[in-house]
Formats: sequence, structure tokens, C-alpha cells
Amino acid sequence: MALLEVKNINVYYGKIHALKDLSLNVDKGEIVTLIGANGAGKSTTLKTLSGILKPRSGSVQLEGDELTRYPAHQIVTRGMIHVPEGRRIFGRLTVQENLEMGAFTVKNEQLNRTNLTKVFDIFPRLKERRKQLGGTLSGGEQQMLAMGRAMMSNPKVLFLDEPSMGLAPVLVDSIFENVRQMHASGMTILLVEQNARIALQVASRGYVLQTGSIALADTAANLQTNEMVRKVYMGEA
Amino acid sequence: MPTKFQRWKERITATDIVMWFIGFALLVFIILGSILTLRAGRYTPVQWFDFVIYGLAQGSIYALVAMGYTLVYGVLRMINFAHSEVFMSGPFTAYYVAAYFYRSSLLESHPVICLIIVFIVSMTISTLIAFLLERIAYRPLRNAPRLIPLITAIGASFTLMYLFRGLYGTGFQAYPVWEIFSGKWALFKGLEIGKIQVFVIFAAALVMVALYLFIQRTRIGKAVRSVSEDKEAASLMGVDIDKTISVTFIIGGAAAGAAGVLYALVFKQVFFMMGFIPGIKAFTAAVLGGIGNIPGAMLGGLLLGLLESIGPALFLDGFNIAAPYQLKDAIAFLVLVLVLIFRPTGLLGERLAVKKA
Amino acid sequence: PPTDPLGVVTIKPGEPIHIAYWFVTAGSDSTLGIDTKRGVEIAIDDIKNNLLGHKIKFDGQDSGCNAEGGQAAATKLASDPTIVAAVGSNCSSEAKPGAPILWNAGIATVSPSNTAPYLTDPKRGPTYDGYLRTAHNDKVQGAVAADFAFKSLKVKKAATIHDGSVYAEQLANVFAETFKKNGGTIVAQEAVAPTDTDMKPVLTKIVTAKPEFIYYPIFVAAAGHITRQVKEVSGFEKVALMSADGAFSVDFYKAAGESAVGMYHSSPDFEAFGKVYEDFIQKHIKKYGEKTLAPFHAHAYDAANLIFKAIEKVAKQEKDGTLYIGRKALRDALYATKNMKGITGSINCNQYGDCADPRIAVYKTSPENVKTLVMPKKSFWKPY
Amino acid sequence: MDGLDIEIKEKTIHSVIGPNGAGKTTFFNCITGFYKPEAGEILLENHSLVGLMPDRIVRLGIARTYQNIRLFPDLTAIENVLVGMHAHLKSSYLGIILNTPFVKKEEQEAEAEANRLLKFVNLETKANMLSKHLPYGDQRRLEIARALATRPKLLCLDEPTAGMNSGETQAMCDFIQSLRDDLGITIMLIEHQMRVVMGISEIITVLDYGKKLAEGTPDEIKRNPKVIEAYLGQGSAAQAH
Amino acid sequence: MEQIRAIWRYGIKVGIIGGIVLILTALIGMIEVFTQRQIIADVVSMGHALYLAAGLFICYLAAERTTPAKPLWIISNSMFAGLTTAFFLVLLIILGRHVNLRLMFINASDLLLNNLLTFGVQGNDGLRLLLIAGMGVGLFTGLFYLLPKFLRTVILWSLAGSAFAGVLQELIRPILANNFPDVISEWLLTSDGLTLKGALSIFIFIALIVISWSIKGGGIRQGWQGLPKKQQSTWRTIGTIILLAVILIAPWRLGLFMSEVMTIVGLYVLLGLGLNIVVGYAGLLDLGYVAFFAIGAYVTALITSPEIMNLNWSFWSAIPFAIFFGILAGVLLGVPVLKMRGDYLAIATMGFGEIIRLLVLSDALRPFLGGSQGIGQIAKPQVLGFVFKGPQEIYYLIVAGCMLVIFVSWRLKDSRIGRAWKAMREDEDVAQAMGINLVSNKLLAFGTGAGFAALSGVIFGSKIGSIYPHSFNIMVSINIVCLIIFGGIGSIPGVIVGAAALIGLPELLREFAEYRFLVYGIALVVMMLIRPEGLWPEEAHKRELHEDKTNEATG
Ligand SMILES: Nc1ncnc2c1ncn2[C@@H]1O[C@H](COP(=O)(O)OP(=O)(O)OP(=O)(O)O)[C@@H](O)[C@H]1O
Ligand SMILES: Nc1ncnc2c1ncn2[C@@H]1O[C@H](COP(=O)(O)OP(=O)(O)OP(=O)(O)O)[C@@H](O)[C@H]1O
Ligand SMILES: [Mg+2]
Ligand SMILES: [Mg+2]
Repeated sequence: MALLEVKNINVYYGKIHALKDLSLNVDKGEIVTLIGANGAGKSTTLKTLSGILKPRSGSVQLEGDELTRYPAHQIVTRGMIHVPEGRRIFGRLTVQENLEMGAFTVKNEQLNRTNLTKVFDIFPRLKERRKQLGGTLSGGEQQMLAMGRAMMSNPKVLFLDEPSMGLAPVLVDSIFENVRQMHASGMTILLVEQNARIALQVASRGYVLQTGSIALADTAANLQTNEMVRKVYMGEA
Repeated sequence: MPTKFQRWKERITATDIVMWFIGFALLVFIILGSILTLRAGRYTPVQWFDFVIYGLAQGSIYALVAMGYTLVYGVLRMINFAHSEVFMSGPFTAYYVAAYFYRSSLLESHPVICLIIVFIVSMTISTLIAFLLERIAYRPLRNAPRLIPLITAIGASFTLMYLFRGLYGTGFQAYPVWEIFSGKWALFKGLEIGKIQVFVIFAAALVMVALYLFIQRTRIGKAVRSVSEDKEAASLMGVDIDKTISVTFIIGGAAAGAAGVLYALVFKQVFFMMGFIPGIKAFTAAVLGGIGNIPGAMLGGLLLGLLESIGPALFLDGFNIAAPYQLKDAIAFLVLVLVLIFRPTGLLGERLAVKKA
Repeated sequence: PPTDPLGVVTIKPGEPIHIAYWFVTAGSDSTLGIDTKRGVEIAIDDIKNNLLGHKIKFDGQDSGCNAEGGQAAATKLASDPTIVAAVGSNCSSEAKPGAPILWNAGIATVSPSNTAPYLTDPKRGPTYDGYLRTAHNDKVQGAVAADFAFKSLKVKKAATIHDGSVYAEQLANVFAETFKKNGGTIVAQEAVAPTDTDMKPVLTKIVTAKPEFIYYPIFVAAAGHITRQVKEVSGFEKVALMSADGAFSVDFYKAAGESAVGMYHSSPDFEAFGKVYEDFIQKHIKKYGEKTLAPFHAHAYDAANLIFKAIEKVAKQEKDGTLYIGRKALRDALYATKNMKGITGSINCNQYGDCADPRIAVYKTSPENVKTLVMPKKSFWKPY
Repeated sequence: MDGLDIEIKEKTIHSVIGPNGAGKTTFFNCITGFYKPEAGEILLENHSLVGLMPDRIVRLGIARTYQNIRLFPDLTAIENVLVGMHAHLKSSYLGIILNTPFVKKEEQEAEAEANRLLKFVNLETKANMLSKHLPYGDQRRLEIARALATRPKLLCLDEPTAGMNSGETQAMCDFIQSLRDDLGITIMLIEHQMRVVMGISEIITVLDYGKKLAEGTPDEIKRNPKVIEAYLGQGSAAQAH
Repeated sequence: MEQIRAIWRYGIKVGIIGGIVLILTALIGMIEVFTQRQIIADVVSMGHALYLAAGLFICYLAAERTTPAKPLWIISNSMFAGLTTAFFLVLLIILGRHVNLRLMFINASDLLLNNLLTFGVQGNDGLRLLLIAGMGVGLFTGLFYLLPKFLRTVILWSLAGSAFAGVLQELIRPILANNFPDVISEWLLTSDGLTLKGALSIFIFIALIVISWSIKGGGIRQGWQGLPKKQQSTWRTIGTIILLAVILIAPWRLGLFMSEVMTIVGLYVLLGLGLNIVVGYAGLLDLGYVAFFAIGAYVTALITSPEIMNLNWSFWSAIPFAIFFGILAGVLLGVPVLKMRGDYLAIATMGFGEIIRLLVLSDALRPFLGGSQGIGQIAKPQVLGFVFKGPQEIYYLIVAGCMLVIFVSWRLKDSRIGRAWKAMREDEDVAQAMGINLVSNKLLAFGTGAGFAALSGVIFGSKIGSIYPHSFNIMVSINIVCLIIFGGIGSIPGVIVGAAALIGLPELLREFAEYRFLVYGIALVVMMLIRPEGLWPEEAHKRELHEDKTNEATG
């Protein structure tokens, strides 16, 4: 059985039907990517999974546990964490405190310490800047902090929403390097990206979202060669 | 190339000139008044010392109430207009306990225990009111535009005020005297200091430091800070927003309840409108210090207390103005405007994040 | 039925006699209004709610203790033709625009608590013809206090504090004028706000002027703060304190505590009527579950009786019980009141509507008064 | 920002790139009067801009868009554009109250022009929608239309393609080019997507730590080792876009 | 099991809340005070009506919340809610027998506890009766809830209408006397309360209106939309003319007091429209607005009164001066607060308002401004010997003022300046970057608002004849802010409706003194909770708020 199983969710913003009967699943240890045009509903999907939005119908199950009935903050304790679009780190907290906020739901001190070393291993830059206020970090560092902060909650599944947005090309490379490292350390990841080429390189499977519903689902390799995907999402003529 | 004068003319606007002029005029007025007063030598150093102590005692009460405003402002970005009624409800209710102790002579035999109980009762009631207030009146409006919770708060303020008036009556009630606080301690050379003032200043400082540490050091405090920055991100970290906001109101309520008892110990009278003026003053203090900022609230409160106590004597006496103490609030507000002219976000306030363009 | 230049109110059998109040019954000054309203209610109880065989319907409007409230309340009363007479207002600022409106509708009004001199000034003009009061004109009371300070206590230097209310400011001014005329000096004239609590700074300022006497004719709450805090400011040990009837109530003792011992108040001479007043207080506690709230309930009681007596005098009654009350006749009867025994003294109305007993006495508070929360029974000094 | 010297030629598309936090947006903020440089000069056609209020600068002919879209969310699309025209309208307070013929005419003309601009950005059908209800891409274009309404000589675009996929990005590139070609507006562009930068700009300035690292044509920049180290990296991201 | 849970969730819990609410209602003295007035003479007093209405409301709430909505569940929940509520009151009464509650709750009189709350039956019988009554009310409500929605609406409207007529009888009386033959008044009213037949006829009358509207209303609306444009506009013109005529004759038909109320409301409309420009259009939260009102009134007083300056000029000559000084003050205040935002601005302006009041009150400026004694003998407006004396005359002056101000607001709203204000409200920085001069536009907003307020102050001063600093306290500013948001921020008709609701209604209910403020407070809270966009919102706002709400539901 899949680790995360999403079945036929429908989400509305007022009258706007943002997600239509959307289903997907993520297996343990996978990187799955979700690609799609602006406004296709990628962020909406992640927000629904992490409980910020409530679907009008459908189910989200993590290891068989129905999650739609929990509020957002309880979903974190059940092992899903969401790194939102635009990073959303706490600007007036220090890097260290930001990471501690990530571990808000983890009461086990021991575990926190091991997680922290793990984060610092993957993101040595953060270790250098522990005392600095989050708001003063550069864009790339903020993205690292957001990802590190998410790892602190010891999640089973990590959602990344456009980690490369607005980053310089060098940083895009290093962020995806980090994603690979996290995956290597055993993390299951659901990745939303505009940069389809790079996303499909790291992912094992992918979904293509069009106006709120899944248009295509396949392995990353197949998607990379898919005509339509190449044309629309990877910009190849 | 444009001439120097043209450059200057293009850049300095009339408003700058007017603003500087206003600021300058006020400053001159204040400084001149102070010099004249000091030259007249009307007050002895002991009396100046007394002014300071009175101001600090009053100011610490403002500061405690201001904490409630600032905390709530931090998490909800709203003026909790009803906080003044939170401040009123506790001590007004605890009066009946104090009166009972007084009637049954318990107050004489166990003053400290009685005081603690009065504090507990007052803080409990204030906390409860603050908590319910948030649950009933503010929670459903989490995402409403800014002015709407303000109106609800004003409505809640009226409701609470007149509810308590209905329950306990229009008249005021006078707290009994705690003998341990009456009298003064002599320091040296005729310098004396009232016991109650000392107690108020210390108690308030204690509560404030405790609150500050709570917000800075504890897990819940961190949750409060993160919620005040970004609610959605905080909830993604597993923070229960509703609970955290409730906690904020509870802390603010407890501080207001404690401030209320201190107020009642100094000024004795409690009644249904007792919160209105201190509430406005405390909010002013919070703004003066930079709203949303806890040390700012403390600083603002103390400063406002000092201004009210010293201001009229220091700034106005020299001009021989009739009844200067009538203008003490005017002075306080003038200084507030003056501070905001030069620091539009209060003394310790950060520049309201000029939203990154 | 009789005729009257201003109209006649007809009260059919079984219908009540409608008397209305315009008091401040809401907001920050409402203690004043509720206190006076209760005074009238007790007066109605005392005549067993029966005037010439009719019940009394007593209702009214909140006047807010400000000019616009007074105007609105008076307009509302003026538009109700069943109203025979009114009691009110509380604050002089309400009466100024309000009284002419009532009189324009032929309604005479008796105020239990307006003290501003201009309301009964000879120059007030005919629009105030329907206005009377049982409260003391500030001119009388302020002068008594000044005479007392100068002649009896023999102080030469005095200070005054008012609270920005029409009442207190007027009293303080009259005091200062009389005191200076007597030959004393006013060393400080200060003002506070009625909502102020910390009076120590202003007191410290006053102490630098070295007065021997402070007169603060303000209301209970602020007067309580001042009295208490005087003890906390050094330099006041030998200074005599005096307030006026606005703070002459049990509540003041609660507010000021022990510090009130030894201070003076000017107030109507209760001595002759002590027993009646005691009874009144007992009825009040029984009826309302608390002590009186403000100082003018007795004046209100007297104002009500003034109206009842005048109605009894002028009402024409038919056999079936129908009453006819001429408005002008009622007004004249009110103005003609002489030597009516009231709780605040002997009520005598002059041609401008001042009805209060001019006998004002000075009282001194003893430790027993404060401890047992009873007002002093014997006056300390009388000007007559 | 530190000792920066940039010259922008008329009717060019000039890109500014650089690592995150290099000071690109800050540079825009200085030009448009949000921040005041502590030292130095900014000249537009020989007119000094330093220390002028943003509204003066707009009137002199510089308009901008924002990295995170900043429309007036509760105003309709056409109202957003009309606000952009504010500086060029002349009706006075009294005139408005009396609704003089001049005011009437001016309003009509303004509305017509606003509609033309909306048409230019393909939003003519959505003129009466609240701007916050528009989809992301429409909002980007509306923001540009609003900036155009100020009749700029120089238009500063801050990451106009952020968060767009390749197809959308291409459309935006075409649009930017048409601005220059059809309207003759000089364009300054901040971007991270190399495909945009390399594809349409004539000159590129690279910033790092507030300093100018390099300047030149796209080809020169692509090969500049300093730029590769600090910004482009060796990886796939640079080549892909 | 399920049902027991439901009973606890929807019945008993609601009942507990109801119990607390009713206990509070009783302890604040509302029931006792209101029993002294009759709604229907000798049948039901206002106190008992309130008491019952609260009970009904609670049971209705319990019924409404019940899910799943099975009839039996509904009835049982509503009965449990009623019973629980009654039970709480019984507890209160029993407590009152053993402890002297009056030491704390001054209204807990014997009369209240042992007579009024138990419908006049004393002793334990009373308690039993109370419990039975609680269940009865619950049963009744439950059954009522099961009626078809249409019937419920009709009954609710009719009941509310009759109750309203009873509460406002004092008002209805003079209006009936002025306009209709005496028989109607005698049919409807006694000297205290409605007659029973009167109440019934009102009930039936309203029921008929509601029924016919719901049957015909849709048709009328459709018919209207079906009309050609031309005809619509003719009808509109006719409507406007009728409306104008009604406005013009209103004071003489409605009598002295209603005219007074209308003039007061009118003054607040003037004030509200001015503040609406500052807060609603430009988004600058100004809590010191009363200062300009005060300035208008004081300038008028100084210029026209023989006291203090002894100029004795006419009322009309005061208008330009007052407005000039008002605008000047607005601009002067505007300058120092230009850089402040949001709540900093609110507090700074509030401080300014207080400074003005304190200066006017102060002894220091007493020789120039009259101090606490105020200034009297302000001139009344006169035209060719006609004196605007009472409210019925001043009314016309205010109507004229309102029309002028409405016109100006309306013209500005969608103009270049109005758009600049709106842009500033949404995002100041960006507005500036669009070429909007913040300084001049903010000052324009402050100045316009201040001018309106000063005009209002002129009329106020002259209407009242004597002014005191007391009239210009901060509550006035707060009231105005409340009324524009209550009416619908940024909306011109909203200001009028808001003023009518928040100023007019309390004015009509003056005799209920303190309870009127309590109700005012509750109304503000409830209104913001159920209809945050206000009574008559601006179109855009309405859409926005409703969408956010639906977001809430899903999100
Ligand atoms: N708060 C909101 N209110 C109304 N509509 C919204 C809201 N947020 C998103 N939408 C709409 O929902 C749809 C999906 O939005 P979503 O943010 O999920 O897109 P996305 O795929 O993440 O796009 P992007 O690449 O721009 O991030 C869009 O049409 C958008 O306009
Ligand atoms: N208001 C501010 N206060 C303090 N520091 C600021 C402020 N605005 C920007 N900075 C700092 O100035 C530096 C340059 O920021 P800027 O926004 O110009 O970067 P950028 O080049 O636009 O980066 P990106 O590509 O991520 O948008 C950063 O280090 C940033 O943290
Ligand atoms: Mg997205
Ligand atoms: Mg940038």
C-alpha cells in the first residue's frame, strides 16, 4: 500500500472549483513530482494535503489514517510537512529558533539533536549562521532554512513547493543537490516545480496537473520523453 | 547641471518644513518651559524625586496593561479595544473577596494570604473574560479586514462595561486598606518613599520580566512569536493557531488582572468605567513604545507615567499657565505626536517592514 | 373644565398622573441620575403612589450630562402632552438648552442638582420661567465655605481645585472671589479631570504654594483620591481640607477612608430634619440593595414633593375623579411654595426659581463617622 | 549597494542579473525613489533623481513592476490602470465637484486609453474584475499595463517571469520585446531565468554583493568565468533556461 | 447512544449557555426594570416578553443546530435546552434563598428572584412552574421549528413587529395623534401598552404584508426588470420626487421629537460622510475626528455669541469661517501624521482630538474659549425674519447640508481624486510609485473630512445654543467610526443607514438608559459577526467579504 494515498479530492475557493476529483499516491522512499501551468492547482494540492485547506469531498490517507479530519497543526504531528511557496520563514526569529520551531511537535530531545546534526550536515551554511535573524538571510539560504526547518519535524513525507523559484541558477543546482541528499537519507518527497526538466531529473515518478485535475501520470523517464510535456513544460520546440 | 538651489527646492517639500517646524516649536516650548521652571526653583529635589516615584508607579500599571494590547496586536494586528474592560473586570470582582476578608477580619490577621487570593481571583476573572472575548467576538473574524475586529472590540467593550455595571451597580467600591502597605520608608536626608509605590513598581516589574522571559524562552512563547509573524507558516510547523492566540489573550488577561489589583491597591476605587481611561493610556503607551514590541510597551508605559506626573510641572509651570495639571493628558499626547513625528513607529518599533518591493 | 393660558392636562379616572424625569441615567455620570431618580421614587412610595386618588406614572429620559443630551431629552418630554411636570435636569449644561424647550411646551421642571447660578439669574430671560430647583445655587454655598475658612478657621492662604465640571468650577470661583473679598489670598487654583486617579503630582504642586486650606468642591471619586493622597504627600500635615455637598456622602467615606477624618464639608443643614433623612436612607437600602450613590437624592425627594404639593393645590377634581391641571397655574403654584418642610431644609421658592433652603452649614468628619459610615449629625459651624 | 555605475541606453533591453541578495531589487528601489542612496547620483536624461519622491520620479518617466505582484487588490483591472494615469490627468478638486466639461472629457479619454492598454495586454474582457481575482499571469500583465499607463520612458521589470513555466515564459518574452519594438520604451529587466535574459536582452549587467561584477552582451556574459562561478554555476539549470 | 450525544451537544450545551445568558439578563436588572412597562396592557410586560423571547431564542438555536434534523430529535433537543435553561434559573433562585446575593449583585432583589422569574408564583411551586415552563417553551419552539419555513418567517416578522410597536409605543402615540383620527389610537393603544386587540391587528396586518410580498414580490421585481430603460428612469424620477416630498414634510407629520431625532441623525450623517472620505476612501483611520466638529462649533460660538468675543455676527457669516478653520486644522493635523500608518495614525489622531478638547476645557484658555462653563447664546440661523428655532426648522438646514455633502462625496468618489484615495488605501507605496502625491492627496482627504465636520459643528452649535467641552469627547469619534463601518465602509447610503441605526435608534430608546448602551455594544458585535460588510455595503466590498466567508467554509 502506498504511504500517502489521495483519492478524488475536490477543493473550492468560494465558487472557484480549484481541484477536481484529484487522486495521486506516493510510495515510501520516492520522490514524486507534480508539474503544471500557473494556476493549475499545484499549490492548492499541497495546501490541501497539509490541511490548510479542507477538501469538500475526497480522502487523504497516510498509512491508512484519514487526515482530512485533522486541522493543519495535527497533520504535522502525523508526519507530513509542507515547505510552502515563498519559503515563509520567520524573519524575526534566529536561524536556530526557526529550526526549533520546525521541531515544535517533536518532544523527544534526543531525536531533536540528531535531526539537528542531520540538517547541519546537509546544509552547512545554516550552521555558520545559527545566530542570524532569518529575515537577513539571502534567498537561497532562506530556502535551505525552510527545508531544514521542515526536516526537524522528523516527517514521513515532505512537500516542497517550488523550491527553485526566484533563485539564481547556481543556487537552483545546489538546492536540488540538497533534495537528492535528503532523499538519500531516506525521506519521501512530493515536489512541485515549474522547472520541469530539473524536477523530472530528480524524481522517480511525476504527475501533470491541468486546471485542477491530473492529465498525465507516469514515471519520470517516460514523462521526460513525452511530446506534450517536452513542448509545454520544458520549452522544447 | 541643475543649480544647488534648484536641487534643494525639488527635494525639500513644504511638509518637511512644516513638520520640522512643528517638531522644533514643540521642542523649544518644552525646553524653554523646563528651563523657566527649573530657574524658578519652585520645587525641591525631594519633590522632583517624589514626582519620579509617582510617575513610575503609575507608569508600571500602564506598562502592565499595555502588555496586553501589544501581545494581542502582535498576533492579531488589531487594537483590542475591550482590553480596558478585561482590566476592569478582575479587580472589580475581586473587590467582593477583599471586602469579605475585611469584614471577617481575615485581612488583619493574614494580610499576605488575603492579598494573594485577591490577586488570584482578579487574574482568574480577567483571564476568563479575555479568553471568552477572543472565543466569542474575535475568532470568527480572523480573516476579516482590519477595521471590522476593531468595531467588534468596541462593541465588546461596551457590552462588558455595561454588563458589569448591571451586575455590580453604578457606584464605585473602595478596596480596604492593607496596613502593610501604608506608610513610607525613609531613605536618607528627608527622602522618603511610599511602601505601596515600591510594591507596585516591583510587582509590576516582576510580572513583566516573567512575561518577557515566557515569551522569549519557552516553547509556547516561541509559538506566540511565530504566530505573530506568519500564521499559516506557524500552523505548518504544527503550531495550533487557535490555542496560541488563546494563550496570548490569557497572558494579556492575567497581566491586566494583576495590574488591576495594583491599581486598586494604590487608588482604592473600583467601578465599571475604571478601565476606560487607563485603557486608552495604556494603548497610547504601547504605541509610544512601538506596538507589538514587549520591551516597547514597558518603556512606553513608564515614560507615559513619568510624563503625566512630571510633565505639567516641568514644562508648563515656568510659563505660569493656569491649572497646568488639567493639561497633563494634552502634554502626554503632544509628546506622543512629537515622538511619532520623528519615529513614526514608536520608540522601539521596527520600521514597519517596508514591504519588500 | 377650567381653562389655563398654557393649556390644561386632563386626567381621566383610572389614568395616572404623568411626571417625567430627565436625568443622566447612562454613561459615566449616571450615578448622579440614578441617585436622584431613586429620590423621586422614594417620594412616590412615601405618598403610597396615590395623589388625589390617581397613581403616578414616573418615567423619563436619559439626558447624558451634556447639552445635546439635555436638549434631546427635553424635546422628547415636550412632545408628550400627558406630562404634567418634570424633575430634572442633573447637570447645568443640560438645563441650559433643555429648560426652555420644556417651558415652551408648558411643562414646569424642578431640578434637584443644577447649581449653576445663571439658571436662576435675574437676567435669565422668560424662556426659563418654568424652571425651579431645590439644589443650592453655587453662589450661596461657595460663599459659605469662604466665610468659614476665613472667619472661623482664620486661614489667610487658600488653594482651590476643581474638576472641569460646571458645578465645581463655579463653586471654586465663588469661593475664591469671596475669600479674596474677605481679605485672604488664593495661592493656587488648580484643576484635575474627574477621571484622574493620581493626584499626588498636582498636590505636590499645590504644596509648594504653602496654602493653609484647600477647597475642592468636586465629586466623590476624585475628591476621595485627593483626600487619600494628601496624606501621602509631605507638607500637608497642617493644611485643612474642605469639600462641598457634591462629596458629602457615605460613599465619600468609603473612597477616602481614614484620611477623611478632620476634613470639612459644606452641606444643607440637616439638623432639624435628621430623623427624616435617616428614614430615607433606610428605605433606600431596603429598596435598592445599596447605599445612596451621589449627594442629590434628598434634593430630588424634595423636588418631587414640591411638585406633588403644587398639584394638590391647583388640581381641579370632578366627582368621578377626573383631574384638571392648568399648566400656568401649576407653575405659579410651584413658584409660590413657601416653608415646605423637606429633607434638605425648609423649601422657599423665590421669583427666579431658587427653592433650596439657604441655610448651609459646615460639617466636620469624626473618626466614628468614617468607621461606622454615617454622616455627621451635628453641624460644626453655621453662618447664621 | 556599493559604488555601482550603470548606463542604460535608450530603447534597449537591459538585464540586471546576479545572485540572490546581490542588490538587484535594491537597485530598482533606488532608481524609483523608494530608497535613497547614501552617496552618488542617478540621472535620467541629465535630470538628477536622487532624493526625489517616487511620485516625482514617475512623472519624469520611470515606471516599474514588483517582484511579488503588487496590484491594488480591491480595485478592478481598469481602475488599476486608471490609477496609473493619475499623474497625467489634470482635473482639479473643484472641477470634479462641478463636473465641468473639461473633467467629463478628460475622464472619457482616460477611460478610452485605459481600455486600449488593457487590450494591449489582452485583458480587455476582464476590465471589470477585481484585480485580486485575476489569475497569476494576468496579474503580471495587468501590472505592466498599469506601469505603461504612467507613460514611462524607462520601464523596470522585476522578475516578470518568476513562477511561470516555459510556455508562459516565452509568451512573456515576446510581450516584452513588443513593448520595446511597438512602443519604443527602454526596458530594464531583472531575471533569474537565463533563457529570458540571454534571449532578449541586448546588454547584461551582473551584480554581486552590490557591486558590478561584469557587463556585456549575452555571449560575453555566458562565457565570463567570474559570472559562471558566482551565478550561473556549471549545472543544468543554467543551460536549461 | 448517538441520540444521547446529540442531546448533550445540541440540547444541554445550548441550554447551559442559555442559562448563563438568562441569569445575567436577570442579574443586570433588565427583567425587573422592564416589567414596569407593558407591551400589551395587562397581558404581557416588556420584562416577561424579554424573558420569554430569550428562552425561545435559545430553544430555537438548539433546534436549529440539531443534526441530523429528525423531528423527534429536534423536539427533544429544544425541550432539553429549555429545561436546562430553566434549571439554571432554579439554581439561581435557590442560591438566592440561602445567600444574600445582593451583597454582590445589586439587582438580585427578592422581588426578582421569588416573583418575577417564577411568573408571580412563590415558593417551591414557583420553581416547579419554572421548570415546566422551560420544557413548555422548548416543546413549543421545537414544534414551531418544524413548521414550514414560510410560516415561520411570517410568524417571526409579525411577532417582532408587534413587539416593536409595543416597545416604541411612546413614539407611535404622537405620530398617530398627528396624522390619524383618534379611533385608531384608541384601538391600538392604552396609556401603558398596546391593547390586546391592537396587538392582534398589528400581528395580522404584518402577516398579510409579509404573505403578499412573498407571493407578489418576485413578480414585482421581475416586472421592474422587464420594463424598458426609459420607463425605469421615469419611475425612478417619480420615486425620487416622492422621496423628496416625504423628506420635506416629514418633520411636520412626525412631530417634535422625531424631528429632533432626525436632526441628530442628520448631524451624524454629515460627520459620517466626512469621516467616510478619510477612513472609507483614503483608508486613514482617524480617531480624533471630533476635533473638527468641535472647531466648527466653537468658531460659530465665538463669532455669533455675545459672550467672550462679543462679535454678534450672524449665523451665516460663521459658516465660511468655521469651515475655513476646520479645513485648516485638518491640514495642520494632516502634516505631522503624514508618515504614520495604521494604528499609529489612529492613536496620534486620537491624541489630537483629546488635545483639542483639553485645551477648550482648560482654565488656561478660559478667557478665550469659556472653559468648562462653555459658551452660550449662539445665534440661530435666520432668513428674512424666519428663525430656524426648533428641530422642525433646523431639520431643513441639515437636510440641505446633507444633500450638499452627499453630492460632493458622490462626485469625488469615482473621480481621479477618489481613485487616488482608494489606491492609497490599498497600498501606499505603490500608489506613490504610480505618481500619486501622497502628501497632497492625504491632506485633501483630511481637509475635506474636516470641512464636513466643521459644517456639522456649525449647525450643532447653533441648534443647541450653548456648547460645552463635554460634548466633544472621544466617544463621538468612536461612534462615527462605528457607524460608517456598521453602515458599510466607503458607501454613501451606508453612512445614512448606519447613522439611523446607531444614532437614531438609541436616541429613540433614550428612556432605556443604560441598557441602550448594552444593546448597542451587543449589536455592534453581532452585526460584525453575521454581516461584516455592513448594512448597505459598497458593491465591491460586499463581494469581497462574502467570498472570504465562503473561503472560510471550505478552507
Ligand atoms: N486564495 C484564493 N482565492 C481564490 N482563488 C485562488 C486562491 N488561491 C488560488 N486560487 C486559484 O486557484 C487556482 C489554483 O491555484 P494554485 O495556487 O494552486 O496554482 P499553482 O498551480 O500553484 O500555480 P503557481 O505556479 O502560480 O504557483 C488558480 O486559478 C488560482 O487563481
Ligand atoms: N528593507 C531592507 N532592510 C534591510 N536589508 C534589506 C532591505 N531590503 C533589502 N535588504 C538587503 O539588501 C540585500 C539586497 O537585496 P535585494 O532585494 O536587492 O536582492 P536581489 O538582488 O533583488 O535578490 P533576489 O534575486 O533574491 O530578488 C539583501 O542582503 C537584503 O537582505
Ligand atoms: Mg503555486
Ligand atoms: Mg529581487
